[in-house]
Amino acid sequence: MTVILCESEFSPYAELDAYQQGENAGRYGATAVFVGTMRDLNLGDEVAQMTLEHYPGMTERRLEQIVLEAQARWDLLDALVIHRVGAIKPGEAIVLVAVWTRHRGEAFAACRYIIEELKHTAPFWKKETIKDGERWVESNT
Amino acid sequence: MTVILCESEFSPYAELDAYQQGENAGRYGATAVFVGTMRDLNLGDEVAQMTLEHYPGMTERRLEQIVLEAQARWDLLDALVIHRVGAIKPGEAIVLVAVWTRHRGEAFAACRYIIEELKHTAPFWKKETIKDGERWVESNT
Amino acid sequence: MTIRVRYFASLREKMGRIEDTLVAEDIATVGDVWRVVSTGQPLPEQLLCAVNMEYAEASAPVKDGDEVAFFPPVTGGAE
Amino acid sequence: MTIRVRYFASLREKMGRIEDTLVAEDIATVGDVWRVVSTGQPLPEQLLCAVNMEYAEASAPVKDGDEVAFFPPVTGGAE
Repeated sequence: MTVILCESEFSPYAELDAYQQGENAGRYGATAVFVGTMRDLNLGDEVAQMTLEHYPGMTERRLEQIVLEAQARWDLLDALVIHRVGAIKPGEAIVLVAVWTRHRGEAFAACRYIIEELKHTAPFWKKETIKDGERWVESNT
Repeated sequence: MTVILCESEFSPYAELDAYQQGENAGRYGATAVFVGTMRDLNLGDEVAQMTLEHYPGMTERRLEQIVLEAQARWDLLDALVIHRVGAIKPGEAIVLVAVWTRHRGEAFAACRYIIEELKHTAPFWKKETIKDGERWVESNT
Repeated sequence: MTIRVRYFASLREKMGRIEDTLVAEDIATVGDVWRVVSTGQPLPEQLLCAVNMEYAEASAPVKDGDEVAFFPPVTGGAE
Repeated sequence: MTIRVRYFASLREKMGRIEDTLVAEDIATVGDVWRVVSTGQPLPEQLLCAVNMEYAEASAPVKDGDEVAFFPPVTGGAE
């Protein structure tokens, strides 16, 4: 189980390719992956850049707790969470959640659980740069 | 929207890395990926190898229909399905399903839909090589 | 009329052949095709059928040049 | 007792500072901390609080050496 905060652009599939260890080969039958990517449009406005502020220390703690909660609910063989912080451009990955399980039902459920909990409880805040200046993203869909 | 049948081992994350085109960058906010991998254990028996038979022509048609059905139900920006056929060893990827959408709810739903429909309607049959010989996998969980 | 009949997986092994070419006039449905190739057996309930690579019921009509396939339940994808 | 108080995102900008160090004796709860740093304002309903990096209610007790944080609703993850 690995949680990483990342200050510069990362390639989610290269990270996944590098992460898959031999030790679990043959044991897992299902991998569910979610990648959240920055869009160039939000609330009808073109967004040129986004800055992701976070609460160092609490962020890592909350992400690790979420992964442990998922592990308690489903039979996870492994999980990887990577989240960007700092300045992000459209098209760049913001977050990667990947889980490895024996069966696909629990892979989908655990992956969904982690991204929803992350979104609603991990201390990240988005500030967008639009044509007219900057604005905090206050709502969380 | 791309459907590929693959006769030799493929690396799902390298395929994904290569597939992501520039044209949709900034448009999609969510990517949901499912990878099914061969396990070394099934029904309590160690499995040394598996052979995946299929119905050439009908397989491609069915997979394309499933992707179109998903596209009709959700706002898919893109989808990629890769499925192995032939001899497969434990630890190797059997199937990759990836969908790109604006929002994460539809990404999870469409990805799940495609893998479930694939599993229940695409003409693939698994034959396992175990210690005592070979057997067809007859049930489909 | 001429019908190409294909078998897959465990059914293929059970039939001992991968396909038949049926030349007959008294065939109207997928069920009729099965009766001929199986020398009179009823269609096993769990067997699946396709006509021209689309799933079909035993009652589906067949016509000259069609490809009919019979196969056991599918087991693709992942667990 | 001494309490470190931290602010994030739009609240940090509104407060005009990233943190305060509170030295006071008459503080029992997170709500008390807020009243001091905001010079008497009630805690806005949508504001979130954490004590030592764990979410906490306004009624949660604080003790010497604690780190208390206030911040707006979180917006991480992806759409």
